[in-house]
Amino acid sequence: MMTGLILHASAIGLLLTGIYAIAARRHLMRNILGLAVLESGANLLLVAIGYRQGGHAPILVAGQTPGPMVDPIPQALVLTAIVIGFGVLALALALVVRVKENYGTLDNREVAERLRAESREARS
Amino acid sequence: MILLVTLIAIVMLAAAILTVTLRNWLAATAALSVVSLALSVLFALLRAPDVALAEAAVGAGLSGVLLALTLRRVGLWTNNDGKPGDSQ
Amino acid sequence: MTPALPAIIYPVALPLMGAFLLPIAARSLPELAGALGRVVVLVSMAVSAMLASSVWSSGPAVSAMGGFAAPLGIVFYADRLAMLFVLALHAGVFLFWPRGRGENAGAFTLMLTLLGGGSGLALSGDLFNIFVFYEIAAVASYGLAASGGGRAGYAAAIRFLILGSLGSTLALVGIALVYGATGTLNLADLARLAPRMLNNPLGLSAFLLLLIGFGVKAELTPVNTWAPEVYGAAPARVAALLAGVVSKLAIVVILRFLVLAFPMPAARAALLVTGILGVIAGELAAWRAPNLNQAFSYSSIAQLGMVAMAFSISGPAGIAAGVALALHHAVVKPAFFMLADRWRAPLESLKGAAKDSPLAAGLFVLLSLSIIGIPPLPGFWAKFLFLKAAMASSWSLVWFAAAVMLAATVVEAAWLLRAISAFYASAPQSAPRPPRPGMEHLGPALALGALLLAAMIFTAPLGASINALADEAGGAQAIAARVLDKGE
Amino acid sequence: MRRHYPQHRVIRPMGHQGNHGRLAASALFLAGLGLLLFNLVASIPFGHAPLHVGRAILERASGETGADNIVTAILLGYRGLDTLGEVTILFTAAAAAGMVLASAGRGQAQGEDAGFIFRTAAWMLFPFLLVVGAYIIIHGHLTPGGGFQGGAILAAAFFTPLLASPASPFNHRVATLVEGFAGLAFIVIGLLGMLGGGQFLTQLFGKGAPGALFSAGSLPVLYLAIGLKVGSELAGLMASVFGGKEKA
Repeated sequence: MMTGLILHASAIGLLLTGIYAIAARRHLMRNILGLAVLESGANLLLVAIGYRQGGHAPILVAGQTPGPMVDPIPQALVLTAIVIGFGVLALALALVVRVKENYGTLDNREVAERLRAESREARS
Repeated sequence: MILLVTLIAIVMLAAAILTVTLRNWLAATAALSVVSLALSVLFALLRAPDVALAEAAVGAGLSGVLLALTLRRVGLWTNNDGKPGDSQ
Repeated sequence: MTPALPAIIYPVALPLMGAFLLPIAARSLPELAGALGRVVVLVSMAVSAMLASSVWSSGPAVSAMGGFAAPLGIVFYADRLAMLFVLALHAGVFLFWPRGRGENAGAFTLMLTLLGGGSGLALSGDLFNIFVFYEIAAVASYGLAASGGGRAGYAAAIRFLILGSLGSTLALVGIALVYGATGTLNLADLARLAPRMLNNPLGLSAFLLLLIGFGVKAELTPVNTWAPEVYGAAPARVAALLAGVVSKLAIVVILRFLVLAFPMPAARAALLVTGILGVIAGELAAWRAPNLNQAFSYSSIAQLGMVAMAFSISGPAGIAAGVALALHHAVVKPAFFMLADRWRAPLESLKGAAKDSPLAAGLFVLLSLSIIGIPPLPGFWAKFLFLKAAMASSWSLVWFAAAVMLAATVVEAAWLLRAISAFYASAPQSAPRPPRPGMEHLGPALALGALLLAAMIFTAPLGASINALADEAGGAQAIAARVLDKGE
Repeated sequence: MRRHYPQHRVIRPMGHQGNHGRLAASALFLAGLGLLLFNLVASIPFGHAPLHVGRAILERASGETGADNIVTAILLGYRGLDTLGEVTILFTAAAAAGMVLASAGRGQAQGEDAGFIFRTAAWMLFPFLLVVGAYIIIHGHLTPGGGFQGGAILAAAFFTPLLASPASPFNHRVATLVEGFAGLAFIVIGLLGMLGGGQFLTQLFGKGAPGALFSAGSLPVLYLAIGLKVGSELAGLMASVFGGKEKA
């Protein structure tokens, strides 16, 4: 019971830390780190939801009668989510490299302001 | 189990807060890897060995390397004093 | 019992196969890469059309992936609603295929994955699987936003990516909550369990989290700040595709969630409120926008808000109105984006544009009349359906929404007329001539204009078809029975 | 050429003087959100997994798929389409990152060599990582691990030498070929399942003896395709962000 409380609280702690880093911090790199923390929180929450008191890992071992096992579905979902997260992270970093090259800054708000200024300029 | 979980959770949350606050980018990235490693231990404790393995390999390993390489490429590798124009 | 139709995987499988092969082909035959991609889209479109006609004639079809029956495995559920938007996506991808050859192979690949992911989004009947397909479409959109090569594209793309990933991760938390409460991810299964297990604060929070997540692509307030930036920075074709079709897919998915998994008034109210906010914020921002491209970006937010308002009305009438609004917008807005691509200058410098490019200006007038809702044009019927559904509802908030829509129509008409009067004004002698939309812009826009006129002629059968579609999509328990109760 | 941006016209909701107010407001907001979320999550009891669909899968997975690792049975069997979607996301991200970085200025900052010892170690690590990665992939249906984890290690195997001596070329052409055909193989195996009246991703071949290496029908083949695809994609992604030189 206590364990569950701690795990749920840590998952939510990770989620909130991530949201803070994305919403309140201005540096793009910080936003991306926050995204990674946020994803960790979601993953932990999912795995914790699938846990079962006294359950075994969902792998059959030859010659043993299987005991009660934890729910395998959240684990499969989290595996998928981890890989998705890495793909998004890699694309984000590639874009960061180009933004830095082109704007010389990685300050999210400054980039947004210059973007807005550029879209106002007449283009033909 | 409860002691172990508590200990790891504290380490993980502390590392997460460091990730979003540390001014040294390399240290912040390292802190993120610590989050992933702690998470991977928690996954193992929650009877999810597959997930633990993936989190360790992808979250702590590859993501960390990729982040570090990007920091080097955008010139934040050693920037730990935070120029005024480049707010963190 | 529902026929099993394994072939409904093709609209997903064919584009993805094409996407995997395209980079290889582009390395050895760079000049053929674009054509190859278009062929893949056409083949997939032909197959989808065949599937759609089978769905239209013999009812919805189901395919359980891997042969694992419904709640255990992932099911694809193809009804008229899903097939309609699959076809619309194919048409959009074909029409707005990026220009260029081998050097643009990256964009071609992304278009194909967007097509595969979007089709899966419309067809999938599994919560997490929908999330995966949504991420495919999202990642492809981030890439396409940057595909113009300009620096603004990179900046818009990274900001889009951060907002989008924040949303998706929150949606994942919502999925986790749903799974924790019910133990299933299958939407049909949820349709049976929801009245008992999700009709509580937990269910509402899960819906709100999903709404934030999927609302990013559906341009719902408050997670639509990316739209003007991306539509301003991305190539016009990408803006047309994202605003025209991809956003509609996202809102159709939200409709599916609402109908199947969250049949509670509070969830409807949440969608209605975001819709109202979107309409107000979008039209006001469009009125003040610095140029046409930005105005259309904001008005696209308003139009999707209208669709959200319509979908929040319970019963088939609301669904029919929403689908009509969505289809109309999917035809009109991409055409607007194509026309406005060259007309990004402030309105004063566009004076006399009608003289230089009469065809484009005329088309602009036609599209404007339809989006304002002048009677014989399809836009009128879409808005009329919405008003009818709203008046039939006993929910006073919907009446307010209807009033908001009428007010928004006035604002929209005002700024559109401002643009039109600039086009037809006589230019001062000294002024440089305004730029003209080229054939690469006019072509797709004319095709869409023709489609709009065709829809005007076939209003009656189209309306009957949409009504049948809405009846089918609104019956949650009937859908559950089709997916789950197989006469094995 | 310097551009001037209309700084004064930008509306900042709270300027520097309002920093503390914003901090307090966001702290309050986060605390409220946290409390709300916590209440919600607490209504999902810990240690009692819902096990509605999960129980059915736990009971039937081994018999229906032949895999001992039930997570693998889900990833490649029950939810095989998710896995296809996931490798597609990785593929899409790699394609987009490659496109974004296609003309980026390469090879300025990353020229320095890591030195002899690291270089030698990296090359010695290569066969070791290769074997470990391959082992994890082909035993994915029996033990923890599989295509993704093994693929990540394969990627590391190809990437470590690049890290040690950035001048060494990375063969993007081979990576493209491998990832393309591995993805194609996954879909083709899925479509082959439709031949005998089955549906997409219906398993091929016999299920074999439980616990044997050659068991679980087409699942190991799918995992091999995923391992190769993930490996080549990750390596390609890292190489393009890192700026490994293109080898013609």
